[in-house]
Amino acid sequence: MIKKTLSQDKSIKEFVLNNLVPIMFIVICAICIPVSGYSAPALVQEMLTRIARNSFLVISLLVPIMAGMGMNFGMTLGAMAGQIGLIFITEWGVVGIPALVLAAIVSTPISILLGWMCGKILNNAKGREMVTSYIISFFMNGVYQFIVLYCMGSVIPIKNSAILLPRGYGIRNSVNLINIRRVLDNLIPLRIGTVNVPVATYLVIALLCFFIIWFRKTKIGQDMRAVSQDMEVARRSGIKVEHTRLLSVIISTVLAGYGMIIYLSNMGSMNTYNAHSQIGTFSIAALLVGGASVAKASIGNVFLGVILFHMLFYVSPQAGKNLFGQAQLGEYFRVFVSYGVITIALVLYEMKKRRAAKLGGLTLAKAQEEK
Amino acid sequence: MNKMQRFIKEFGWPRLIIAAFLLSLFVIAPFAGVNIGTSLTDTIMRFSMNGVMVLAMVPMIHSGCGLNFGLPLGIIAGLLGGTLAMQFGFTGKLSFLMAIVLCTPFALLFGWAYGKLLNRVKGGEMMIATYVGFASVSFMCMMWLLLPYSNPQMVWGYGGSGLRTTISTEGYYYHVLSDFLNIKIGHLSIPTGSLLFFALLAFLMWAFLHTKKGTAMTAVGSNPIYARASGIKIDSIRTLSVIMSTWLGAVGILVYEQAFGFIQLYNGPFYMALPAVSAILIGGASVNKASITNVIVGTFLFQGIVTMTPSVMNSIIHTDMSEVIRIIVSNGMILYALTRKTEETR
Amino acid sequence: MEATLLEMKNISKDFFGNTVLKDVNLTLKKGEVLGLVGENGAGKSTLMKILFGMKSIEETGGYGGTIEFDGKPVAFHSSEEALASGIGMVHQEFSLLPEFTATENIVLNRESTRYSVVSELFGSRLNTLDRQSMQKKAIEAINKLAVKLDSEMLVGDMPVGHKQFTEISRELSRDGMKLLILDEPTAVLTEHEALALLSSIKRLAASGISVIFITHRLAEILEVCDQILVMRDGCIVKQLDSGNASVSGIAKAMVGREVDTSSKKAKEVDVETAPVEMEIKNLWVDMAGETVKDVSLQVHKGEILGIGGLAGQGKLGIPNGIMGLYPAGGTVTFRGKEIKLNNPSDCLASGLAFVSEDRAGVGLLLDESLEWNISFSAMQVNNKFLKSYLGGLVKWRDEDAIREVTQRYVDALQIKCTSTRQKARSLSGGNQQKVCLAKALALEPSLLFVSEPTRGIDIGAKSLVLQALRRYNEQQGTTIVMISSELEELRSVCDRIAIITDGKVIGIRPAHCPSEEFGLLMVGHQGEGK
Amino acid sequence: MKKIEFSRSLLIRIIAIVLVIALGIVMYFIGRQHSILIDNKDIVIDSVTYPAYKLLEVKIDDQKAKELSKRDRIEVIVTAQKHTLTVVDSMKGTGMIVYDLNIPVKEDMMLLSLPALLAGLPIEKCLTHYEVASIAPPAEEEVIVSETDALLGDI
Repeated sequence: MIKKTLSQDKSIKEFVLNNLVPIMFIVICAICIPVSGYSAPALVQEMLTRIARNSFLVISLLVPIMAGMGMNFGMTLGAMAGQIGLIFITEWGVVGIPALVLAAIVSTPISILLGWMCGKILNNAKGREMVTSYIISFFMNGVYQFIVLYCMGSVIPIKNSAILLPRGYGIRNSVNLINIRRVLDNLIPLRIGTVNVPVATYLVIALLCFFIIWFRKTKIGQDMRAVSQDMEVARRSGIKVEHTRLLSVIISTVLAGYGMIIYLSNMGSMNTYNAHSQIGTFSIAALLVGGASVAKASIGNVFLGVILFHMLFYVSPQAGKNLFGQAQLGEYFRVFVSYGVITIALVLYEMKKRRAAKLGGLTLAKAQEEK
Repeated sequence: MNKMQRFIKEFGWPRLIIAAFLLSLFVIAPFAGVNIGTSLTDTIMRFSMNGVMVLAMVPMIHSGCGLNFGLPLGIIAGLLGGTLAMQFGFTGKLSFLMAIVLCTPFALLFGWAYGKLLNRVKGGEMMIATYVGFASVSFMCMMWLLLPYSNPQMVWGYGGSGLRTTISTEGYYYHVLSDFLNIKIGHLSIPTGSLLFFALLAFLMWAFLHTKKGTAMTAVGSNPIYARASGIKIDSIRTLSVIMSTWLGAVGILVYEQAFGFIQLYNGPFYMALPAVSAILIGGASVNKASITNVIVGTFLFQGIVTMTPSVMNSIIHTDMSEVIRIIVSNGMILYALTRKTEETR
Repeated sequence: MEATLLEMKNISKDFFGNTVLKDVNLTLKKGEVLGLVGENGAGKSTLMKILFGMKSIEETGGYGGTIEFDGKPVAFHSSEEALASGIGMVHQEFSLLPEFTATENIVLNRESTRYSVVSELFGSRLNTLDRQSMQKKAIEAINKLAVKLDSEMLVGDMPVGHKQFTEISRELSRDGMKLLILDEPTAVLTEHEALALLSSIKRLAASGISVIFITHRLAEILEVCDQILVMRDGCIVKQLDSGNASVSGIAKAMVGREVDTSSKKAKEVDVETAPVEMEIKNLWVDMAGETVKDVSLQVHKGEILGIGGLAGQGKLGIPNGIMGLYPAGGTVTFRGKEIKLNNPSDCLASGLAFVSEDRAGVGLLLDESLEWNISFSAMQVNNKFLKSYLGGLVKWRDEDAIREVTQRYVDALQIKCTSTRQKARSLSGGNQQKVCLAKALALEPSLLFVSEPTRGIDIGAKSLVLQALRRYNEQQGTTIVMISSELEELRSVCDRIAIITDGKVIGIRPAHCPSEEFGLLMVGHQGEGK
Repeated sequence: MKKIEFSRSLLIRIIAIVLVIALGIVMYFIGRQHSILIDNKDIVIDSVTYPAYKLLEVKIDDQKAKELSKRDRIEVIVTAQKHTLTVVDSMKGTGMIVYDLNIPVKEDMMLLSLPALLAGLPIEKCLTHYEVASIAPPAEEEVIVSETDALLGDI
């Protein structure tokens, strides 16, 4: 009997340890929601919108994790490609669903190119993919600025004065995306009580989930899982390790590009020079909040993460205002939480790796004791 | 010829290109109507502002903790020291001294905790350092709003609580080092005090690396297993290096502020690590090797580019692309260092 | 009479002038089991690498001789080619993915797939896996081996034996497998599992698959093999039928050669009665591939104790564990004082020193100068080569003293270098080894562990290093514990030799005992002594 | 055999890429937005004056019908190129007149003159390119690229 409770204690402790981040978040949310004073329908509406807006981006992170490359901080590259696609459709004056499709088509080759580059570089930095992809995103940000701020309008033909800077080249700080604003969300209108449900967006996300599930079952999905466990063994069995890793980054980048288009079409306007740089951090934070680790992530993690993370994101400014009289405080708090979560998740991951390495000695010592 | 190739290989193409780029800027400058004297003054001024923060990279590189992307943590300690010195009403030169004194306990504490953390995540230091930096800056964003500062020069005019985003150091430690023994020759103005202060810290660092502990630190970075086999307690050496780096980061930001004239709080410190990291890499350091020379050369090259490109570019093509060039050069350099095959062994 | 499956004729191989195989001939019939035995470095694995078409052979200049397989002359340029023609090899280290099931591991990269339309566009890797057919394939292979193995179990959760079976099943699941090479498959197995494996091997042979079986467990060889080849120094020294072979005969053939020990002077003191310098009790060390399970040993003052044994048996783990480089437990007493394990600085401070077998990893600061390499440990441990200022507050590196001591060792050990400031990386292997030795000697230790001092260095450097060891032992009275895979080297230098098998001391003999006695110990036959 | 397979997959890939590009072009055509300015003003074409009508009711596709008095101009935004225009002369009560409008895909904004159209002129003459006279240049906008500002704000 005693033994049983002991093992139960242990399993509870293990459960808590393995799900530390989500549990922390549930606790914080549970405190913040009543303090913020939002009504239930308002919360539900906001959550439905935010899940629709962000899930696609977060799901795009899953493929490189499957291939053992950790969090793809380089998803920013895909976001840049998506933004370039949106700049072009705005320039061409295309609207509605066709505009979304066209933006996706335009973004695809750019994403593939950027993803290929990123993957090539990451293959040269095995073991520190994350910090490298993080720096790549900064580096490419410079290139993006160069293209969008100096080449567009001068080298690349852009004429629409609504998006062009008055000086004649370069795109404005903020591009109004009225032409595609919420077109996907409102494609199939559904209203339950006071809550609007963006059905079409959810259908697209469901499609992507099916794609991911199907992808796991393909040969290449299996290869990625093999590569993630042991590159050498995979190589010996004839799997093209580098190529597989490269593909995972490319797929992730392309999906991130589409995700960015969906995200921005929901937002209705685009912050040309800053929108992409925040997206990587927040998507990764959301995924980690959902209980994913650097080595393992599932679709369940995505949705749990998006719900918890955005719940906090939404309520914290109001909670800060009600609690301290400063909404600003809540804004800083959610930034802190995003970074804190990533830090904790990274630390836990590294510590777990080290703990596994220590196991061998323990079993040997035990063998001696038993003698 | 062979010698030449080897030199290039050792020096690295990116570094060579950057140096050539800067050199060409200096050559073009007079034709573009840019005053060399002012540019040089600017470069030297920025060098003296940033040198200490670049120096802060050295101990952690030496002990094998990699590039200190967590420099913002040190900067926070410095900001705490700087603001507290003003809050307590120290003025003039004394305020600078007191800022250093007051930031020290914070730097030691933060550095110690940060070092302990990094010891538990060996191999993944750089990514975690980045996020420790970010998390601490965003945490302090809340603290700046909440902490009970009351000096009217620092708090928001209305409401009377919460620190301003930028605080003038006028009347406190504004230019205490820069104006000390300042030499003026025509357009050229040399902030001797700042340079001397940097030289002092650089000398202390150089000297430390020649002591028993310093030797041990270098060995830990060069081959941790060798060091362990020689009886070195790797973890404590690493912690020491992190504390040193954090303290230098704290002092570095104070030096920066006294020359700049303002304290930047809130989001200010977020990305301050990146210029320092790329500066030391441009100077010839790698992920686990760095010297004082790397610091000096790197800071000079980096700050030279940052000051020269806007003025020269602007006068030639009437477009200020300096920001883009800075981003590409500095991050490109870090990327190059991270992907070099020779450093993949560890 | 069964048909001949494999014939290797006059196989020779040298690594840049260093001959490792000369004129090796080998014939194998269909359904026959060939046992291949020999000391480490006898050339077994090189021979198998040639047969299996490993890249490392071609990269080092190919081989001489001809191979005929299944009636056709072959020369494999890659292991894929060898696999395609029906040769499978199970390596000593597992090549398995822990988070995959047995099935997934067995059919790794040979998964059955179902056609999917997208594959027309993006290539066949987008076909979905056909799990049922994969499992069928895997179970078929497992059944060939006739062992109990859950095809849906994660490999990470399996006992070692099952991992080994998975590995073998993988080879068997290939189409047209004709020859299976097993490199020490039983080394990691329990007795029970090993028995199961042996009977599987017999069954495989009966079904017409030939097997080449490499092992150190001679009893197994006798049990299962039709033909036994003993290799030594790159030659086949003995070819036996299992009917007329005996364990002692094979063991003798393995270690065989007698060395001239006349050059070795007899010690003035009798080391066996000398006081005990170090006492090791129940030591375990967690060092991958060299696990020490339970070692108890006494080292006498002034002796040179050799520790030998085959690779992977744990001899290297002993010094690495004592010196705190790998997690260890048990008790070690040095001069009556217990030494803290897992604490290198305590060991060094007590007067121990260690020359590691891993020069690049542990022994050297490759990117620093010779001066640093040689002086560093002594500086840190004994506070040598330091100048004190401010009442000991500042301990400054004394570059002059460092240069001087480096120069002294450069001269004493004849280290070939351009200057004492040369980087250790640019030295040759032999000179690097001398630097490692100099580093340990600069500590002026009372007891010195030397691990594989002659590995990978040329003959000239070898004898210099060994001479130096003896000299320091005789002149300074330094007790030395030398670990080496080369028995003859141990016999030429040491006073006593302990043989480690399976992580334990199996026997200690004086160095002048005949070599077959050591050979028997190495293969796990304790014999009459002890 | 192998070679044939290779070219088969290559062919499929090329076809796929062509299809995607074609899809993009189709999307461009059907998603292209145009503004049509509908005029009810006196207009002179080829030195013939067509007087404005007193009150007209116009409707494009299924959009809401609008009334134009004399000298009125309305803007209608449409996507894609083919549209039907229905005009009713409210004063005369002549009933509906239906026109097919075909807007060139490149045009952002076109001007349609109803008097000319109702007078029976071919549609090409009535539907003309229109450029918005550039208004006073907007104040120079400073581009602020700040890595840190991105951290705040909503996502």
